[in-house]
Amino acid sequence: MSEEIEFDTAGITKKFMYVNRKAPYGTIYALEVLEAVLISAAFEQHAAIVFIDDGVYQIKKGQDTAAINMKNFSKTYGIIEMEKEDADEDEDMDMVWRIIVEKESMEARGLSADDFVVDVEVLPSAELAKVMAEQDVVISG
Amino acid sequence: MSEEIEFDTAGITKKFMYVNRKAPYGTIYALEVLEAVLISAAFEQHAAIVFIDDGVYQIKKGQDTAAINMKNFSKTYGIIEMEKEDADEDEDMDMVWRIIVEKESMEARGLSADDFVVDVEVLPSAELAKVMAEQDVVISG
Amino acid sequence: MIHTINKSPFERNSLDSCLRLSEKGSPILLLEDGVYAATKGTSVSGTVGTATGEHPMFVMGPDLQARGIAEDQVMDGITVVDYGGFVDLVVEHGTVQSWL
Amino acid sequence: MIHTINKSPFERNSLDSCLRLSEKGSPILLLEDGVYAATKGTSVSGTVGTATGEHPMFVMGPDLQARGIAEDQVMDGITVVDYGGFVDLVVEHGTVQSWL
Amino acid sequence: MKFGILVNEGPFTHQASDSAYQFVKAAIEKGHQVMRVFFYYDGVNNANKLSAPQSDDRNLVKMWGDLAKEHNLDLVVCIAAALRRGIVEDNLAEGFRISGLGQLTEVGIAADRLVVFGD
Amino acid sequence: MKFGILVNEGPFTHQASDSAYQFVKAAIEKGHQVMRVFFYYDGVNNANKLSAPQSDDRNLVKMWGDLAKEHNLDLVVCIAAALRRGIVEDNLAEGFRISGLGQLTEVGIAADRLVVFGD
Repeated sequence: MSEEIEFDTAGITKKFMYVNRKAPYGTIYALEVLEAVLISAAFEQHAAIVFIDDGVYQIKKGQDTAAINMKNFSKTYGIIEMEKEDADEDEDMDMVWRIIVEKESMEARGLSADDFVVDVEVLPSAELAKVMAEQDVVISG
Repeated sequence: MSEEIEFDTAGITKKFMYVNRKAPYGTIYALEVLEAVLISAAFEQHAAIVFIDDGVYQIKKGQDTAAINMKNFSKTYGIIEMEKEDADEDEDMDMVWRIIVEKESMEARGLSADDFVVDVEVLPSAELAKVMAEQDVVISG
Repeated sequence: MIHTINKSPFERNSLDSCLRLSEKGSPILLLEDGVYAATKGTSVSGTVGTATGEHPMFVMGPDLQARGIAEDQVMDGITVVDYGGFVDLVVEHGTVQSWL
Repeated sequence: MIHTINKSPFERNSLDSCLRLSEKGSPILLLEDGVYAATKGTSVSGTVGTATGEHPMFVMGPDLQARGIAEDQVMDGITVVDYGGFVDLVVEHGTVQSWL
Repeated sequence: MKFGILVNEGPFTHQASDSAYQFVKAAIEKGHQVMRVFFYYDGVNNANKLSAPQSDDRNLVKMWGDLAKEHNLDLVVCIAAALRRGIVEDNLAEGFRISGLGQLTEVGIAADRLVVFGD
Repeated sequence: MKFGILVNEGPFTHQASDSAYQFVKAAIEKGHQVMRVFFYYDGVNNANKLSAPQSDDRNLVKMWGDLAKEHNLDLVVCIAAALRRGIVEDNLAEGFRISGLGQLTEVGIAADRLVVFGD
């Protein structure tokens, strides 16, 4: 293997947004974005995990993948919720996490905030656009 | 390598339809469907090569891929046209090839039959639906 | 001929193209991300409701379950099948057109 | 922030989502299959024409050429750039949001 | 009834390979014959024996190989698509063989139904 | 300016890798620094050294490796995504290295811009 390279990121805090626009299971993007979010927690950055379009289906309650023989990763979003709570509670940590659902996407699919496995902020597109515009890094899957 | 297996297909003639619904270059589907069509010629089957939705862009004139460093395969559709002519002219061969563009897809993209690198039949969706319903095998890329 | 749709109707044009290019009476099976089209109360329910009047419509149960869609959330006129039912449909209805 | 769209507006919902979720005045770059949105006289020309009034819009020239779209077929209000121009846009406009 | 199957996408990335696998299993259980499963486009990645998914995930490469062994299935990987994507004899999983694209047309002719799974 | 690049799709199947390559080349030509190219999802297939496209087609695996050599680029393949897809040291192309997903967050923090190419 080639030599490992690391950058000095000490003291830098940026706003990361993870944009989820794809349904789970049909493709792997939802799962692998989630893995990226979880790994990023160690870096203590700000993170907004956003569900837009079919991405809102990723956090729908009641998923049961036994019959398609795939891994049900919907419960793992609970870890994001815990990371968010840790960040909210720890005053020494400069780290804010948000879990956001776009209202228009949710409503077009006949869903409400009660349908999700995690607590979310539901924002109309105009407000979400403002949050998006403030980000330093946007990662899309 | 495992043992080669071949099926006896002598004397069987079927209607194959190749459905192209994707634009060229953004993804590889257009190119690999084309390769499948060309290989199939040796089997002397009926073939309808159909362009629907963004598939109509595959045969647009004037493609020049030099600046994106990819292979311009649009000229290869000319080989399909030659296969079609061979099939039409050879009375001993039970093989009919058709090249069909859906009218609605073409018009939605502001295109006309003059924009294509090959001669095509332009069929409205209702007529194309009838042709589709008569097929024995449909291969989509 | 039987048509299959494995794409979300919100993300792609597969459902619209299938409905435009399938003959009335030919069955349509929704699977994978295509099953979202079968749910009640969405922005495409009108389109799908009309389609159920013109086509026998089916949806893959295992894909619904995976995505957390209960059977009582499936629109009227759409029959839930499993993989064996998918095989039976293909046997019965002949050529398969997959709207990928 | 600059937005990029690499999907055909006829096949996917990326253009619509980008227009719904981008602030007025933020630039949009069309590339890969996204460049079809920039062509004159299509069923999405109305949407794109409105967008050119609200966003500085750009399209990748190499992707247009590959797909056989001449520059005179590009809608008014959309500027053709090359890869170097893409880099310059990213340098100038900050964070990139790719509508994949 | 005799089935041919076309798989257009790789394992994990799209559900196509999963759905094809479940369909093939169900068809066999119902007493049908699956003459050939043809792997084209990114589908050739289903034959990469180096694939090592996490232990709590399904291993589609192995599942296809096991199914082939149990039911004497013909799993064919398209050589042209495979070369592009770096699938060769060296990393070809057990139960698969590499052959030409003509084998797709052939099974389309020979089978009663060809069912396509893809993106 | 310092760039980070994320490539989400494999070579040939989607144009994402081509576009990323052209972007990186143009950025370097303009005097910018590309700190790291991170290959995630099917992007890990860009590092499969067994890939052998037709002679009249571009060879993206080799092109990335050559570019890395010429400009001392850091090409990182995500280990989790790579294991799933059968990309390991044995078939890893020259110029690439396998590392953890944290290297994506890291370049996001360290670079002035992260540009994502995918499907």
